[in-house]
Amino acid sequence: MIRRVVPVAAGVFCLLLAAGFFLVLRGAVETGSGRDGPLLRDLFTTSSVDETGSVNVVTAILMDYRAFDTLGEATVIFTAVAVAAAILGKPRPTESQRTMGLLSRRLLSSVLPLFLLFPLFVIAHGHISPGGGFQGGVSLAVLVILIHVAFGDPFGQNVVPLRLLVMVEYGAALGLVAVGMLGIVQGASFLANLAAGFPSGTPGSLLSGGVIPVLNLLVGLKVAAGLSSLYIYLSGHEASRGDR
Amino acid sequence: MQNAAFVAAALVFAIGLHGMLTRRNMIRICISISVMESSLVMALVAVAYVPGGSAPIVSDGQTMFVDPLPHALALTAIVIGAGILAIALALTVAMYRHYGTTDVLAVFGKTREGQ
Amino acid sequence: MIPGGIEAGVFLVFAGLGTSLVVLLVAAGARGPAAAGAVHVAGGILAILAQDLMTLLIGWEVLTFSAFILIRDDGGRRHRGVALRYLITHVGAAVLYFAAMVVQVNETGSLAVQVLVPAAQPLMVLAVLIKTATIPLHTWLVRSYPSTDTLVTPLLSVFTTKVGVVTAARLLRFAPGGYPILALLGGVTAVVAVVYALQQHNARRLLAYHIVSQVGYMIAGIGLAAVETTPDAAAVTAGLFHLVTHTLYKALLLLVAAEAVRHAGHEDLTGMPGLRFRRPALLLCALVGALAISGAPFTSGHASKYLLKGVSQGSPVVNGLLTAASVGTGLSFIKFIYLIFFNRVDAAVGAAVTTGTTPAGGPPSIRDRAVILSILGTAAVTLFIGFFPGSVPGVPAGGYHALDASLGALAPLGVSAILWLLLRRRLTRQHHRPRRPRSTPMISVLTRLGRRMRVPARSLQELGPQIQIFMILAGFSALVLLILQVS
Amino acid sequence: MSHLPVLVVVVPIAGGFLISLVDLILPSVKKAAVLAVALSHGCVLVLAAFAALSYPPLMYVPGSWLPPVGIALRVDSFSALFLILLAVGHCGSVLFRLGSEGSRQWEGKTAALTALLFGALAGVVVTADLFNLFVFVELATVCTVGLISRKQRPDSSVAGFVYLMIAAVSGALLLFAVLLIYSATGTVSMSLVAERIHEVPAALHGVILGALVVSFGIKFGMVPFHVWQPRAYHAAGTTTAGVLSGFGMKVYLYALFRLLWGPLQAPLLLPEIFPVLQVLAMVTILVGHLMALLENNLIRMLALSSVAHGGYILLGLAAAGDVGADAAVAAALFHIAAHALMKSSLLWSAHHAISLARSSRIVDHHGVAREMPVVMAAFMVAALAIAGIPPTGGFFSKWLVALAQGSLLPVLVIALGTVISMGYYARYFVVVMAKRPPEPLRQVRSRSILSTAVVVVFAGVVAAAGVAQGPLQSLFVVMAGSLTGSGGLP
Repeated sequence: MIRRVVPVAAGVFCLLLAAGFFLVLRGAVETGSGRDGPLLRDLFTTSSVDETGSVNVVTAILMDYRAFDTLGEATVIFTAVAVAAAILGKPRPTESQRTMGLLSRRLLSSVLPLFLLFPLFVIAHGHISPGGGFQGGVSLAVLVILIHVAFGDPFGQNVVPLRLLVMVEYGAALGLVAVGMLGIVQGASFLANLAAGFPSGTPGSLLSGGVIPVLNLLVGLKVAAGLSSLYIYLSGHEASRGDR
Repeated sequence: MQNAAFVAAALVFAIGLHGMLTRRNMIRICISISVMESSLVMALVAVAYVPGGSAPIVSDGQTMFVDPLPHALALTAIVIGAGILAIALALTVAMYRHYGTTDVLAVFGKTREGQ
Repeated sequence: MIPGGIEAGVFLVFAGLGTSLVVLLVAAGARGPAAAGAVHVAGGILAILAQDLMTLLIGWEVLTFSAFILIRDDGGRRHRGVALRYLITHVGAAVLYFAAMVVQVNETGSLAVQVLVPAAQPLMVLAVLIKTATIPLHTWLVRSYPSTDTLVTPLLSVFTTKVGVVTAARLLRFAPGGYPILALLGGVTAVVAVVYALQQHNARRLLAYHIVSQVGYMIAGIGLAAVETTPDAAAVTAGLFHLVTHTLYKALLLLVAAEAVRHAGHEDLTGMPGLRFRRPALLLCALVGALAISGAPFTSGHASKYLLKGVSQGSPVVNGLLTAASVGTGLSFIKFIYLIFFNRVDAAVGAAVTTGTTPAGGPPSIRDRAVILSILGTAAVTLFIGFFPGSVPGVPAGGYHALDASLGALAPLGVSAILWLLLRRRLTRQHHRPRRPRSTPMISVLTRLGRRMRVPARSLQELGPQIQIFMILAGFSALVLLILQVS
Repeated sequence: MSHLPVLVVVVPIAGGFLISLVDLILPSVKKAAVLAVALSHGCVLVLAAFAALSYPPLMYVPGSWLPPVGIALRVDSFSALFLILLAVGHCGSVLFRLGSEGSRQWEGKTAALTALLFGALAGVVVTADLFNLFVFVELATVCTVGLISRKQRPDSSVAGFVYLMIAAVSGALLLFAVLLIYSATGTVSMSLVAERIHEVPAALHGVILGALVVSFGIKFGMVPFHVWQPRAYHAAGTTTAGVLSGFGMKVYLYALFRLLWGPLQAPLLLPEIFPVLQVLAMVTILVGHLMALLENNLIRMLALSSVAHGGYILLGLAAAGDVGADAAVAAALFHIAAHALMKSSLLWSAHHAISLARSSRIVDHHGVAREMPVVMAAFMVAALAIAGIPPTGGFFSKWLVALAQGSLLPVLVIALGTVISMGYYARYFVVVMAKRPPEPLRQVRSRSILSTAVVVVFAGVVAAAGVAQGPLQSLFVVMAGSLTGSGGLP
């Protein structure tokens, strides 16, 4: 009896909350649209190219206007990996050579270089086209995960050792902070871009936007390394008690 | 258009919350947490919507853009959600190793005895 | 800094008696209790010297915690419970004081020691009633004082309740609607505690009930200060003078009891070996103490009770209650003296109830000498105040030794003597298992409630995370609805 | 010097990265690295706090972008107190861990997570941007989960999972509130929101307020959202629990203060919320104390006492509902500072007792005080202070909170709370001061002077704070003024 009633009651409760969610949100948006005065989105879209050198306004916000948020979220990923490592212990690859079929492996090995190309493109063009460090980094992590899934954990660990991933992650994280400090060294403020005198280049070209491409690259590397090591921690078995 | 997106966000929120409240499998709870957070991301994106606006990548001839800030916030929120999801899954794996089950109530019962 | 008037007398008693009792502890070789006792004395002195409410509260707390250590020091399991209850009771009193202080400061903006504003009075009355062990809040006293070392009890008896009385004298004028409720409570306490005391066979528990009773006298006196027919100063002086005299003779009696217990090796009065004239000096001092507490003429107790009677002329109920209490007190102390000094105990029973320390024998030790010396000194001071009440600062001179006053004091004692002759057998019957006083109702209710709540409280925690999330969301919805309602 | 507001965040975060790196490549110098990070963070925090005290407020814009488009950081004398507390907490916890734990404990991620946690908490304190606040709160959540479940024990995983689920709800509510604020006002900068919030209809304002109160209520353990706390603290162990309860909880309370007075303008626009908060605070005090009284596990008891003390601070906040009620905010600040020191001192001295008795159950602590009198004396001083016995600092903070109340009922609740807390602390005293332990205690491991000194100094400072309460109170009033006086952010 109770087992039947509880989900239904919870469902009704959730739907009520959702209705409230909808009403409140619509009320908030109506309030906002009724408000006159300069809109923040116009501020961004009209001046971001001149101010940051990035054509992609979202990237401009992420990597320049609100780069401090990005540092925070990069730290969240870093911390998540550290916490997963602390909870799960040192991973050990499974003994069993579970791999995909031969055909898939052959196909993958010829397509993999292309797979590598795509994330790098996304990262490098983060400031001029849709995409950026996070998106590219996640794709890059998928690549590593794919290697593990297709060729088995031991092989994957050989190609991309965990230690390397971790080093890349730590290095990229420190690099982020270092780029931020560069702004201070240049006499502007933390994570300053053009204000610190970095060259803006021609907006729309690959080498433009001051430190934005650098930040994109660092964030991409960090996210890629972080997510793929997360996969390894989650998939690997714990070194059994006897080993300790 | 915007209202439809809000309704969708609200429904996804209800689904995630319902899963969080009623599921006993920890992996499903993790998924529910993730679904619930996606509903907020959907709402963020819907808030950014401007009728007739295009993606906020400045190029010639474009003057109407959707609001870029919520997009940036949504990206950040997604990454944070991913971090939290990763930890939740790691904890699930750890508990599965200890108890051999992913039933959250069973795990709770066992820790009560252990205390 | 040093207070004037009768409070100077209180200060002298606190400082003098407290110090000598600590010295006694040192002489007896009880180092740990002596240290805690010194802190205890310091707390009492701090309280009497306090010029603002905050310092007075600090004095209260110092007394509470040092007393906690003194009571707990024995370390037995039962004593731990007693000490714990003592502590909780007194912290309870202190927080009522705290609440009253908050109200007072909110209304007047000043921390000075003065009569509290009416809104703060009820809180402070409750605090003082706990502190002064007024019936039915007296159980902490009768449970804790008899359970300590015999030489620690006199020290404890000097301060805690008396500081409560001093606080009442300074801060309280509580007579809602013209009824002297505080005075009535004091009078009732004086009588009821005496009735309880008559049923006791444990030496120190009997004396503990008499502390409750005598403090009832003081509260009665101070409570009368709120009545319009009585001059404030006279009533407060009477109450505090009784404090001075009582503190001295109660310490004396407790020390006598300590000696008796040392001789008998146990505390059951009905099993005391009957010292008779083997210790004539002790007998004399005990008589001084017993006469003083009964209010016989030419003793200090008579002088203070005379003043109390004077101020209670206006309210016959209080006067009658105090007189009835005097009868009971006299009866009780005839029993006390009789059982310690003149009882012919059945040897077998005496041996059966003998436990604990070995009876005294051999040459007197430093401890014994020190105890004798303190007894003699306290008795001397009691006698001195009895003959020259006017020598205590702030006490009006004259009239104490007049014939009618003496006869008025002797009348209740005569009734006591008659009652003694009638009731002697019942009062001195041997009891092997005296009933222990029950716990304070408040605390037993709390503990019972706690045991009942433990299971649901824990199961709520262990029900699983989802219940908690549901509670959070339900709480959120409720909060939002509430805000929408009120706005 | 002008970069201090950002350095208080960047130094520990970079420090956390560095500690992880050092752990990987050069484990032998890890202790030195941890100590260096903690001390440098402490220095930066204290410098920032003093800079804010002398010429308030200190503004900083990372990337040189002013608030409509960028993120602003802001340190005023109100946040200065919290910066100092974080400095004390970071240095204190690292020194304590250095002294109390063997070298085995220095493997693993605890040190890095602690540094990152303090970075995140500092970020919550300095930020003047709502979304940035969300990011740092989530970072703090992730670090907290790591610290709770790092021990790889089953019950710590369970506690971590529970905390994570509840924190996910809390984070969702916070993000929801930020989303609503952004849609309604078109900005996430606190100062601009404060200017535009009056255009928002009262109902929407109420929802935002409710979401924020519940979100942070979960984090600092407001009843009935506190249920995760005892389990989490018990799993986290005393050292981490001291950090979380002593310093983490305070930062969430700070955020609530900041949001109510800053962007939400609650005292002006929605003063009806304060009586509601007052009731919640009273319930929190009573439930926290009563549950602590029923508890027979030392860490859980102290955790529930933290819940109750969150209630005292909330009571101060609720009393400050009138515009310009600086005295009430100052009282809450006094209690925040005092409780941070008292509770960390209690939990850290409990660490010694627990490692001696090999159990955190109270009944197993028979005779512990006779084995380590100094630590237990510190425990007792801190317990007297936390119960509110004069003349300690804990008493004066409660006294000021009580004075700020407009009615008698909260005062009586405060008073009753003191009795109950004295009850459970006295029960513990009685057990530890007992003569004979029923079973042999563990062979006493050499306790370093360092960890004892941390505990003793904290307890001593709280005890001495009662003597210096006059100047301290005026300092806190100045700090409170910078929160309420200007009506929030400039």
